[in-house]
Amino acid sequence: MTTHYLILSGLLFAIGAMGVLIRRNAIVVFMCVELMLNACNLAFVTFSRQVGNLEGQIIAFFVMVVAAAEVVVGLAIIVTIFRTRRSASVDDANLLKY
Amino acid sequence: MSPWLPILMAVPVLGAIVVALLPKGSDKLAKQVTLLVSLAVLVLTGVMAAGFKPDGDRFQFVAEYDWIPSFGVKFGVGVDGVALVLVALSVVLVPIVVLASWHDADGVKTADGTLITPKRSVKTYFSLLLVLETMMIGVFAATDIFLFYVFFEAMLIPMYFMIGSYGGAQRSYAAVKFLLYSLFGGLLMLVAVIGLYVVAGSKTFMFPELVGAIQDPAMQKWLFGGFFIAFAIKAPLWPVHTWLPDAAAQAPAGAAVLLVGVLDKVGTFGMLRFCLELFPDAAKAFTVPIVVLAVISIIYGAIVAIGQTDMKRLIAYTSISHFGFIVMGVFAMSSVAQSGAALYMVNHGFATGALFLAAGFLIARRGSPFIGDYGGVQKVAPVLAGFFLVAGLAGLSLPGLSSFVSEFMVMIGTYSSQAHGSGALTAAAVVSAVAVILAAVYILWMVQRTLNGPTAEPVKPFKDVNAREIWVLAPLVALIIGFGLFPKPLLDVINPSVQQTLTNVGVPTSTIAEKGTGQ
Amino acid sequence: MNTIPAPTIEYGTLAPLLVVFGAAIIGVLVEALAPRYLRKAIHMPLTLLSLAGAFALVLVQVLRGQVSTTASAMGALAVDGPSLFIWGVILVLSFVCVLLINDEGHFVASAAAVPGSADEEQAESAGGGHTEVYPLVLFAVGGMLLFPASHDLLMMFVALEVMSLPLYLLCGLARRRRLLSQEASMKYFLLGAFSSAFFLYGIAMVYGYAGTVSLPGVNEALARGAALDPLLMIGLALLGVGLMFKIGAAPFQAWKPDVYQGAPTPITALMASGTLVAAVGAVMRVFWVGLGNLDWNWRPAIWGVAALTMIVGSILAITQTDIKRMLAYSSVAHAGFLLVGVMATFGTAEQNAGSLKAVLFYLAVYGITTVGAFAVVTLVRDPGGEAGHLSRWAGLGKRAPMLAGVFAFFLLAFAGIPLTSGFFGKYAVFAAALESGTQPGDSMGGWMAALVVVGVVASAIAAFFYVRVIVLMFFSEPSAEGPAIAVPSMGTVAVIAVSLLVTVGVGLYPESMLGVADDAARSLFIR
Amino acid sequence: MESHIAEIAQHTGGVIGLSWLMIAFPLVGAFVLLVFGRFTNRWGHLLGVAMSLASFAVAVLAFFELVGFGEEQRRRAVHLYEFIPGMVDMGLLIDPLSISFALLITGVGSLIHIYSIGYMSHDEHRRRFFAYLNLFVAAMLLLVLADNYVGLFIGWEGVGLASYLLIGFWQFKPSAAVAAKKAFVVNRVGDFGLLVGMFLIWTTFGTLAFGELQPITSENPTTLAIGLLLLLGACGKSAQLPLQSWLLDAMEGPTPVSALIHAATMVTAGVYLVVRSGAFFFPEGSGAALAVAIVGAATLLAGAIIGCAKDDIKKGLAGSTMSQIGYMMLGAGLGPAGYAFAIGHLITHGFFKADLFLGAGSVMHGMNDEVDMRKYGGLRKLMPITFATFFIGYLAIIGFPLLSGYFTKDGIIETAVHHQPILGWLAVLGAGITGFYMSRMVFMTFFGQKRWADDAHPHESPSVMTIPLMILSLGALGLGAYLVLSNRLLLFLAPAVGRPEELPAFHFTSTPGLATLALVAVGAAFAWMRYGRAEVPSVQPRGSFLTTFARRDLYGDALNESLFMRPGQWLTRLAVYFDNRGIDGIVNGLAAGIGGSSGRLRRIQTGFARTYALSILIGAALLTGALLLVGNI
Repeated sequence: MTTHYLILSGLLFAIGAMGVLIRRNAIVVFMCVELMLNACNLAFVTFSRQVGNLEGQIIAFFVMVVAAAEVVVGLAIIVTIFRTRRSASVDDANLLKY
Repeated sequence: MSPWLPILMAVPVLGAIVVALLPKGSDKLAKQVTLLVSLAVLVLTGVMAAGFKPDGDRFQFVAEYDWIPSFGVKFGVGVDGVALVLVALSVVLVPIVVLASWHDADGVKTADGTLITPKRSVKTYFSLLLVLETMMIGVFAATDIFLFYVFFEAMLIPMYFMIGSYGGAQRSYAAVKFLLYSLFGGLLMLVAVIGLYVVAGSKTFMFPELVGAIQDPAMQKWLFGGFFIAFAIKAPLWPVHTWLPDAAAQAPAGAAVLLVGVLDKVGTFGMLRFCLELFPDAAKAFTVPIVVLAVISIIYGAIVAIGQTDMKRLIAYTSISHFGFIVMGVFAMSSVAQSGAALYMVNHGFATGALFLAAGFLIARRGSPFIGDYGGVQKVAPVLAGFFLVAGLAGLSLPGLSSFVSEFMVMIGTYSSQAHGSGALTAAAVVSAVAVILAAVYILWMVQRTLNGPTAEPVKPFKDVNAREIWVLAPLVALIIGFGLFPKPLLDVINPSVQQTLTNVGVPTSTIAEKGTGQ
Repeated sequence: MNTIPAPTIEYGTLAPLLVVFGAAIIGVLVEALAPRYLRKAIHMPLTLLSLAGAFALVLVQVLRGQVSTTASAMGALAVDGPSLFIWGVILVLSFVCVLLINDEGHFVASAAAVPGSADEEQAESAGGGHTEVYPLVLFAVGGMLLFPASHDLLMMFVALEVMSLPLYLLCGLARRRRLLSQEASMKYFLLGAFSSAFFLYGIAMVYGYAGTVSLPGVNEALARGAALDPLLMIGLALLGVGLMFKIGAAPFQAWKPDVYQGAPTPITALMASGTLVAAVGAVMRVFWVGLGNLDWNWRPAIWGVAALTMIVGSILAITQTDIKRMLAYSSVAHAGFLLVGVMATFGTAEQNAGSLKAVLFYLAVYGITTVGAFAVVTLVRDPGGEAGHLSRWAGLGKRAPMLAGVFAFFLLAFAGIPLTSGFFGKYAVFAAALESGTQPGDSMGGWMAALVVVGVVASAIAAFFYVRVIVLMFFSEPSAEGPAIAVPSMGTVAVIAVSLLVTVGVGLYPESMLGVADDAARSLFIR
Repeated sequence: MESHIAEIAQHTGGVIGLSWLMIAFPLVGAFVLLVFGRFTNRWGHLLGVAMSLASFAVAVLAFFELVGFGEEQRRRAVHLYEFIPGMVDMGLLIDPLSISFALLITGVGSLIHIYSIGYMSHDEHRRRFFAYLNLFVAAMLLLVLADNYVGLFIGWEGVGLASYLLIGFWQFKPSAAVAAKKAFVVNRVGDFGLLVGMFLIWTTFGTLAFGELQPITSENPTTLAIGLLLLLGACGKSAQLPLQSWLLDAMEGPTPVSALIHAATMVTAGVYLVVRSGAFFFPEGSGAALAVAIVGAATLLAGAIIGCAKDDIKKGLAGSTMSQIGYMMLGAGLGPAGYAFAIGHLITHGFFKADLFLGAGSVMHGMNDEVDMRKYGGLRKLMPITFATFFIGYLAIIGFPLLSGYFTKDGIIETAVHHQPILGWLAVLGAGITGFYMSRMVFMTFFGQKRWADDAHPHESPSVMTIPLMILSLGALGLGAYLVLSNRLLLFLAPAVGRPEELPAFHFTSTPGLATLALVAVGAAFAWMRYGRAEVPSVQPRGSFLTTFARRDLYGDALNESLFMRPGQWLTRLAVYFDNRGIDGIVNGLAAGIGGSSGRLRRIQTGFARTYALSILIGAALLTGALLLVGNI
């Protein structure tokens, strides 16, 4: 029953999105984004099963690679900003506004 | 294909480039070059106009070049009678304005030596002026509606800089207001221009080919609205007039002349040519509301003018009143009124030009635009006072001066118009005639407080006009009196194209005189 | 035993891409191997040459008339006329942006060093700046090329990331105002990642509906599928979120002002021009190619987005006090105008080509004007960096009349005043929109007209803030100690000159550019 | 064939063909004097006089040429040029009516020009004065000679302008500037009527040329409306009720101006208009004609009453002018029977009133420009010529038998009593009042004790001033008899204005005539008692309510002020306020509103990345919702 997987995927995606909105720590926020990506992966794999071709599964691999690249870039940025501000809270970075 | 109009348009812009490229410190040369170029354009226009055949084709000196084939846009120029006289008005005013503005960018000092405006870039001012001249010629000469639109909007920019950089204390407010008001109207017109192109489906913007292209009455009304609002703002018609007093009051006198004398005419010119001919059914349907607005403008502008304390604002409000007459004449659907309106456009340019410039000379001496700061100028500067008075009298349409003929034709044409029954238009003409009284009040009230009475202390050191100022005002006064007594040359040129317009609108025009039915 | 068929790669067609990516990889190697003092000397010509070369390769394809009519690289990429046009535009834009980047002083010496620390001083004194900027830019440009040319959604996602990731980093590399720069970087990154997750989830949904991620495949599935699956609708919406985020349409515009303000100005220029061009290209491809059979469903939604974007961008820009932030909002408004063009779809290919031409033309002229405007911004400086605050621009017209004049001209072009390129851009999309609205039986007719009117009102409001800057520059008295006007490098001069020439030239005679756009659009997107 | 108006014949040759020179001469004079300015200071006044005389010469020659034509040929049109193509051809109409006016204008005008040489000799702007006088003559001639309403109107406004310039000639006096403006503005109210009248004429008849309009015999609502509108115009120019208020203030101008413009010529333009339009819009017995007569009767009384209370000699004469023009209007409202008398009175009045005004000017000239009659007294011995000429004028105006005024005024009164008895008897009453106030003026000025200040040295004026006075008084003496007896003027004018069905015969002993004489005698006697025999206080006494009423010009100004000026000022203020705060307020408010919403909206951009993420999420939700919604429709 692929529906269950889809629901799980949706839940994961929603949890990730809520995490982005709620959490302050940049690392955690970033992890939540990764969670959303993984929710996508789950959906791809499920759909792949449902529609009966392998594309979805292949996409999942691509996504993983992209996610890894994103981690590299993301962590670099977060680390730099942490070094300057001594804080990893996304809310602290709000000089740019209005 | 006639090269005249492209040449006329090219000369000033080339002149502008030359002026802009002159080396630093050659201010005087810049002025001389500008004057020379503008005079050359005047002469060229004169030669061209001499070849105009009033009974010939509607559009003459036609030139058409492909410009943007992808959009179906042509560089199409040509003039009919109305356009020709307006082009002539523009090229006559430019050299006069050049002379009048001779020292405007140098830093203006009053008679007692206080600096009113600081020194600014002379070259920029005069090259803007020449660029503006090209655009003024272009906007009247364009037979391609897209080209018309391009000039219609692009004209705003040099004027914007002339007001904003060279104007009075509130100049940036006035300049921005002017620009945004006009731009807003222009953009609505852009939508209508596109709509016209799309709905007509003829893949061209050439005006003659678009006449009668839109048949659907509802669509006509929408498109008419787009054009009309733009022109009403430009003209300006009550209630979208409030930019004009600010802009005219803050602009240097020369720029104010071009603004009120020429740029605003584009609005009424556009109504006459585009609103009427492209959307005749809508124009007829909206005649009464528009004439009502025009009458409100006439009376309201006059009343508000009476209450002004600033000379230039006062003149601006009188223009609002006069534009009301022009709009009324355009929409009265009678050839007398329409000829009168077209003639009014020219005459108003001369009359208001003279008034603005004379006021400008006064202001340059005193450093204040406020009427209350003057008094008794007649005593110390009688010639200047005389010019001011004559210009004022032209402003109140004194018979014998040019504006009278046009105002008379507009009113009598409106009164006798057979369109819409005659009731509404007749009433409009009668109400508008009240303006002859109000005009006397606002002009003479200003004259009384500035020229007459005991000479005010700050006015005493005034010098009378110098040669340059005479050369500015005398030609205008000569034109005002000349066309006041002998308007035929203008009317002969205007009448055929007005007939054509009315034919396209579908108003029967047996003769210029719809002879009365008798009683 | 199944054999995997060897993929066919049309190297000739893909050559521009390959050149850019190849140069980027060489750039990385240079970073790794070349001594510090040599790096810039190698990077600069390498980058410029590769971009110029790629552009030449695009030209060759076009001039030889070899524009491919089928998808390349096993259906992953569509190097069709519009793609080539967009590529050409992006390559030119990035070339001039690189000239700006090349100017001294925009980039931090060591991004990792804490501002004001000994590390930073040391890095400063070592000189050279961050030379990895060049390969990063090349990667980003590669992504930009890939993005609008993607023929399937997976490719598009990958392209999106390839384009975005280097930009996230580049945003954080400003030499002055490091905190702002880093903040911009982080915000861009987090929000970009967030939105690309949406995009990806959208892809998943569409895949679930259509069983394929190939754009024509999706379209065919739409034609077949009778019932409108909620799955599809959600997928569509989420795809839209990702794309709208990239072009900065409301309500997904929030990142734009912050990022544009914080990023080093040459990078802002690149984002405002190249990224926007690429993203709009991708939007067109997704909506026209992938969802062409569903236009009755997405057009109302995009109508709302477009209207909101134009209004929000214009209104919010009015009260901005920072020049870059103002230009960011202006960019939001322009994204809205572009969406008006995106909505102008028709029944017939010929008419669609007209709309496509309009959008392509708009992209080209807007992009180049934008780069020019930002180039001017880089020249007006305070001791602490660029003089961002508008009050510092007061009286610039007296201090530096040429510069202020040029900038004023760019602003007028943004405002769409006739006789500038911007006017024709705006005209083109509005005309396309109105035309699409008058198709027989098109119930969007009145709506399209209304959208154009909204656009016109927004233009009028937008004109206000462009004009406000002109007022400041020309009609205000200069403050006592105004900003210094940096002596521009040859590169910057070239950038400004090229932008000005194009803006003026196209403003006077748009036909040449329109002709190119027309040729490009005529072949339409490969379906 | 009721009206007997002759057809107009085209005319090209002869002096009449050159009659445009009449207008051109003074116009050139004005042009030269104004344009060449200071260079003409030394001889400018001579040029002015010469131009006026040249014009007079042309008028005389044209007159004789016209008389040479048979009666039915005496309307000659001279086409000049096409003015408004298809609508108005500018041309001159030389007929008995217009040539009479032309002779009066150029004749009296020339005398006044000559007089002014002396009167203005000390004024540094004498040259400009002559320029304006010439301008006036040119405009006035255009007014009366034009063959269409538009030409008439141009002249009409031209004289208004000249009047404006001349009233305000001493513009450095605020009172003069105000008076000039007032005159112009009040006249414009009349012009409004004339303009709308022209609209109606054009719309109804399709022409504005006198020659193309057809005489009517019976009135219809349209012609009544036209008539009333033209009457409004006439009231403005001729200072008739209710537009009379400007004339008294107009005395701020130099005295020759008052004589020429505000007595002899310009103010009679209204009469000319009515008579000229008479056949078309004021047929005998019509409502329009009755309105004219009523206005005339009312004004003749009002003017006379005002004249009684004025101590300013010029204002007294101005009141008298109003009153006398009232008589002319009354005559003009009586149809062809009255026209000849109206015009006759107009001509004789031109002479004797000019005589009186110039006499007053001569007095003022000798009295340091003092105008208050209470500061005069006993001047007859010091200024014998002035006194003599003034006295002749006085006798003429009160209708002393056999002098000019006697014939012409009596003609009007008798015709009026015959046609409109009530109005006629009012005119008789007016004559009595005239007898009083004119006698009062003469007694206060020339009789009694001297009351002038010590620094005044009354002396006779130079001959350049007195000779015109003498010539004018000759006209005041005999012109009336010449014109009226044996209906000379009536028959002369007939081709232009038509003739009554029966020719009037002049009776020296008719009832109204005798009544008039009696009343005049009573008035004069009363004046003798109050001002001749009794001591005249040199300070104005308080006077009764009636005196105040008359001194305040019958509260005309107060009425205008409270009815028009103050509400007008309020309206203006209101409109300015509305424009600045209302319309511009909306515009600026809109701008401020957009700016304000921008200021508030930008607060949404909090700078927190998580808020931005929220906005993305909300956007995603909205987009999804929208698509699902659309998908389900």
